[in-house]
Amino acid sequence: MTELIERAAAADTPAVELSMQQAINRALRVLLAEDPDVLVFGEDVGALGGVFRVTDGLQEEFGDKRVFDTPLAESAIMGMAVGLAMNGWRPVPELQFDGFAYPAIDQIVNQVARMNYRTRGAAPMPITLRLPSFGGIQAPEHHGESLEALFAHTPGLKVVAPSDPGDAYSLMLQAVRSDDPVVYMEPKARYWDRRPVRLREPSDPIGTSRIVRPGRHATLVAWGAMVQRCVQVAELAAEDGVDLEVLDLRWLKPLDAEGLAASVSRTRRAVVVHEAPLTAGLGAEVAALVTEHCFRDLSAPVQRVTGFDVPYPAGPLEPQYLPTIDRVLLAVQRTLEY
Amino acid sequence: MTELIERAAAADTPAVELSMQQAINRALRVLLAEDPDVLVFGEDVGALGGVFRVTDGLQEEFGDKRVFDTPLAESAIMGMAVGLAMNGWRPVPELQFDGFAYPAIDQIVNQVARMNYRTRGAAPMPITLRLPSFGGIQAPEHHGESLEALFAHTPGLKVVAPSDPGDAYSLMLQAVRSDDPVVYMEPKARYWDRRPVRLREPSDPIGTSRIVRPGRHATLVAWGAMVQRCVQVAELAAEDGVDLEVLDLRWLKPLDAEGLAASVSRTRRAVVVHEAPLTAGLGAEVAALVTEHCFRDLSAPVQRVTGFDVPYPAGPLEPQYLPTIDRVLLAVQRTLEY
Amino acid sequence: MPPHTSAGRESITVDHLSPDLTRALYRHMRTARDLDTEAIALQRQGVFPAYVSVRGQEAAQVASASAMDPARDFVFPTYREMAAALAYGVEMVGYMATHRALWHGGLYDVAASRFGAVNAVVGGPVPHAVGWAVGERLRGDDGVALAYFGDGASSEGDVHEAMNFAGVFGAPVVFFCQNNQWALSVPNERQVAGGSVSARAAGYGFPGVLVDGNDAGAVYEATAEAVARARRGEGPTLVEALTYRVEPHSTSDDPGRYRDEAEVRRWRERDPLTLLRAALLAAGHADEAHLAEVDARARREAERVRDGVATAPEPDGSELFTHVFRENTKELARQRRTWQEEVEL
Amino acid sequence: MPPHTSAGRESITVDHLSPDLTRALYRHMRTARDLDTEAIALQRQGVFPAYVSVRGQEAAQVASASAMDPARDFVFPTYREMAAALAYGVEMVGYMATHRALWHGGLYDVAASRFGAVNAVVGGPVPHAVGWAVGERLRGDDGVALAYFGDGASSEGDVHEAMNFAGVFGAPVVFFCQNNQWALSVPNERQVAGGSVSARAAGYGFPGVLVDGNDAGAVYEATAEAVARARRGEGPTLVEALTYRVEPHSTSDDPGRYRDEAEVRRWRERDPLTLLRAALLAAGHADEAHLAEVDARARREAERVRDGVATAPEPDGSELFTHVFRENTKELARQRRTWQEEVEL
Ligand SMILES: Cc1ncc(C[n+]2csc(CCOP(=O)(O)OP(=O)(O)O)c2C)c(N)n1
Ligand SMILES: Cc1ncc(C[n+]2csc(CCOP(=O)(O)OP(=O)(O)O)c2C)c(N)n1
Ligand SMILES: [Mg+2]
Ligand SMILES: [Mg+2]
Repeated sequence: MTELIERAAAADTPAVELSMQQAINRALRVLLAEDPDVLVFGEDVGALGGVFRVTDGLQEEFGDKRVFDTPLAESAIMGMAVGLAMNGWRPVPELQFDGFAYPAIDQIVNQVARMNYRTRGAAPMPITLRLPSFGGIQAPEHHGESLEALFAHTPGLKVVAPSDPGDAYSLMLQAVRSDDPVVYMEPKARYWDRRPVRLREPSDPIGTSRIVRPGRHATLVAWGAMVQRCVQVAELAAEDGVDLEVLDLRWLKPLDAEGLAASVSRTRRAVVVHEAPLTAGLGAEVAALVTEHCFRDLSAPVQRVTGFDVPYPAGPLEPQYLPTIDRVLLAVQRTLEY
Repeated sequence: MTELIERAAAADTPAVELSMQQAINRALRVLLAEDPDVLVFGEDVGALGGVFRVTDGLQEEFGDKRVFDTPLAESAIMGMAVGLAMNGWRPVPELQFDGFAYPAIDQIVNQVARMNYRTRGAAPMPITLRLPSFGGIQAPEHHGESLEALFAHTPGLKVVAPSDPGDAYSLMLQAVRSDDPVVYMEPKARYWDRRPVRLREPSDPIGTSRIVRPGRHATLVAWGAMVQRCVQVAELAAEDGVDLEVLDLRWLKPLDAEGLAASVSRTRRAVVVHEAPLTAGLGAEVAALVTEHCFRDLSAPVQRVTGFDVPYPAGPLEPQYLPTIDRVLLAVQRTLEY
Repeated sequence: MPPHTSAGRESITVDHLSPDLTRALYRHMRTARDLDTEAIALQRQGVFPAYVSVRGQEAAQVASASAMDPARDFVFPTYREMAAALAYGVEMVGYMATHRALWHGGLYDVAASRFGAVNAVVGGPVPHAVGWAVGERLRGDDGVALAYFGDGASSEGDVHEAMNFAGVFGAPVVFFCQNNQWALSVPNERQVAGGSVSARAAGYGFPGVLVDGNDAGAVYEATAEAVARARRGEGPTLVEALTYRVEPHSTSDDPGRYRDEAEVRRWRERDPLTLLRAALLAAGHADEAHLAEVDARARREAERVRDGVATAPEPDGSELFTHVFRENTKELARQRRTWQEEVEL
Repeated sequence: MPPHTSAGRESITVDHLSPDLTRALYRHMRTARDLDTEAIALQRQGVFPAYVSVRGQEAAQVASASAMDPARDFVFPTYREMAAALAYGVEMVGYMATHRALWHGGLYDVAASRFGAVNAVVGGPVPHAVGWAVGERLRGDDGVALAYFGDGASSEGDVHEAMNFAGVFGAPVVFFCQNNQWALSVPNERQVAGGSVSARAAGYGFPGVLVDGNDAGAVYEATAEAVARARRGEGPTLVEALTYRVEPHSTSDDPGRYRDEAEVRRWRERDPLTLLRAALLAAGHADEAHLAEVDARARREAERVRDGVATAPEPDGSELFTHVFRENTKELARQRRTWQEEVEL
């Protein structure tokens, strides 16, 4: 409650129509303006403004010392971020697509995530890795991957995935201002969807989930583009008198165990939905966590609706791979009838 | 039952005293001898015989065309394996330590794991990646990591981690003979422990777990070096009249859902133990899977006893990080008293 | 030295090549050009979600691929080797299927074509070529691998590791860099330290050759020499073909944001196809009548491929599960049933 | 050109350097040698689980680190830079703590020392140096970064990517390769295609210098020049110091399996410390009495560090949780409580 009041009191702008791509751009503008140590760099983020135009106009406004292109080498981009951080900067590198984070995994896991630990706090890594993520845009291979389980499993990283423009804005401010490394996963499929938003300063602490739709009969847990899908499911279910709660996890590390537990101990049923393959996906962690916290309250095992254990497929197969509304509805039915 | 009979009938050697390092060496010898397409390569696997001597003597016996050193570059080692496989070879590359698999993750995830898929079966990848894994030997940084969650989450890979010399032998034969890519995670902490073993041809299909100690009150699920620890726990608990079953998962992908379910639906309680950090570790998958299959049978939520969500620490802190006998016992107590 | 600007040589020669070969080069380049035009049209019509043009790079691709032997060699492409695929004899409806997003790697038979799957990881396939080549030598066979990559790709660690491996193992591999001067929005000056990809070869102890990528005859000669060297067991060569990406990076790109159209126009005028056509006529390898016939044939072939790919059936959803493993797992079989019950419906 | 075999020059000169500097070089090298000997003993006594010796590489390390300014520059080491750390002024008990496995990165203050944490990923820290150097230029400051790496590390993709970045950004960085001719069991011939690490620099458009790594004066001069160049804003330099790893790779290694002891013996005889001592005397920069005093002081310092590290307290288990994040999480606080209740007991 106090949380809600505080939120409302936060210094807000009036509502504007923005896509998530624009909202993140606005956040980066604020960050570059407020802190001269913030640097934005990566492949094609300068003159082009990024392949998704998220950094559009930033180089023009802040100059090519603050916003610059790098050569095409993901590992060096993240390695450079480490060195810049050690020299007092606050790097906001972009890796162009999820699937091209793999060449940089060594730097991310072995260096970024543990440099503060290795140096006992002498070399903090206030790095925000912007990573256009997840599928749903019928893109080429390696352009539709979901790496959250890997990042969440890596000690020293924080991981966030916004689901709408307004939240994307606040979470970006929070991520970049944080003195810990944050992987900020941008759901590509939501980049272009415009909606009226108020640009707010962050108010919830890092690691807080949010209920985007309250409900009584079961909790749908999701992040990124799947939140919207779950809202659609909830609207459809409502027509049949089934009242679903939709919880937007947002922070994938740290996970909001309390928020999850609070919701599920009320609804007694949970369905977790994600795009990544099933096995060892983050859905398993959510299911394990919920079960540990709500074992006696649960009326059914947590259902997982996820991508299949197959490489992310091309165009026409994409809708067959991603969790469909039908699959989520069937899972809801399974949990209700359990 | 038939399985047990078949096993017994398999062509066995008489029992010999062998360490796991020796048992794997024997398996590689058999494989190199039986199939001229098998190639063993990696950093220091030739004259040196690998830093753990697992490839000891192989270059001498099979020549430096079958067993050879590469320059120091993990990504190229795995990339080379892809090209060799496309040219009809059966590569058995080694990456020297778990933590140095990260530089090769792009080749492993984006190439090895999906080349058969990408080419619709025209370019199979019968690659076995040998990866000395897990902690427990007070080694330098990056020499004690547990990457199984990442590998198990990657579509197209199979993943196995033996727990004793005899099994290591059979599983290596099975992994290398398989036409799919297999990550073979060798528990370093168990390399040197000698015990009488019979070297057997593989008999259980890929993806089969095994009960290393039957019991009634709860199932301990583990792999690699943690299996031995769980057996110790079971022996201690037996003194207090608590009868624990120990299930060696072995195959971490595909997971033996049926074996897990069969055990836990009997014991009604499960504790999963691993070295990797807790969050999004493979323990979450085991917990989720067991809960999905045994929801009505479970008397308590699956307990997870794991490494903490911190970078793998140096020497004196190692025993404080790894699951201790006490921690596992406490988890057993929690589940029994739930 | 090839011209780093379009102000370079205005004409090329093919006098050193056989009439048959040069006519074949022309035919493939012409077909590739037409197919490229068709592909851009298909993208505009919404049949392809996106397309990466090879326009202006036909000489670099066709001439290099023509120097390889599809009966014993192996080619490792990136995502922009349509003209190379065509010249190498890849089944082109299957090749173009990747652009319709029917299957990421394309629908041609990689093993039969001896032409790797379309690979979207910049730099990623280069070590594969080295592995393949090392494997060839181990077996005592004389095939050669050729890896295509771009100027942008030269920045990736994998390309360095691959070259170093190739040098150490003396692998029969040709590293073929199409330097089209742009990696998406980043020009050579901000991509390639030192300014030359081919100069890197010296550091690995093997030859690096810079060639005019818009001169089909020169590209053929340089590649053929590199292939012959490799086949003789003398190890790798790095060939850098200097050319220019006259089209946007892909149909999703907006190059107006980052480069000068005047430069593009100048390079469009130095068209490799026009240059080759003139050289053919000058060498007396063909006359206008022959070329007109080739042009017509190319047109028909491009239309055949276009129609083929536009009407190719979409893969069945069950294909999601078919090629994940050679030896399927229970878990994946279970997921396939889920798909059947919940998605296929 | 430095000798690729130990059969090279029998003496070196320090006539071009100041007496103060050469005496300091000698003192650090002598101390490093003694500390190295102590460290091997500590490993044998079981105090260190393992140790990587710097013996024979003292000139390469001490002379290069001495060319850097600890007040404004920054050094990025690997796991084998004990002598460099010592010369650069790092607190050595904290440095040696990494070898007792008290804390992976060492227990010295990385920020205050301007000397990066011990880093076990071969090649991994090299791009950090470039990032640091780019950051220095962006701020308009004149510090220089130096990255140490080995001949084996030169094969890693990260080293290539870092050099290319450095060239493109004109970063003030010195790439310092200690080519000790072995990467664990693999010799240069099977590691470095082309046979020369420094030759790679030309491909990135900046100077590469090969220097006798056992000649302290030559190493100092080459590094100082590279540092000065970088400080003047003229960009990176790659310095390759040719030396030899006379000890096993680490105390866990068994070099009898892969190399000839005779070669090792020859290199042991070309000892950088002996060479420098003779050069100091020849130049008249010191006399025997002075050197005897330095030797005694070095001995005492090595013993002090040895005793310090041998008796340093083990970190408390709670430190597991202390530095994971700057802003701690509830989950980690909960895990810390679990640790307290279940492990600390
Ligand atoms: C590893 C990786 N990083 C980033 C990308 C995104 N990307 C696709 S093409 C491209 C530019 C490639 O430039 P170049 O190698 O010169 O090839 P060209 O497109 O000019 O043919 C980029 C950055 C990718 N596909 N793979
Ligand atoms: C990325 C990576 N791969 C493998 C290793 C294991 N390893 C440690 S040292 C070493 C050899 C390094 O050789 P070099 O770079 O020449 O340095 P030197 O040990 O000779 O100082 C290897 C293979 C590692 N530490 N990091
Ligand atoms: Mg290019
Ligand atoms: Mg070395």
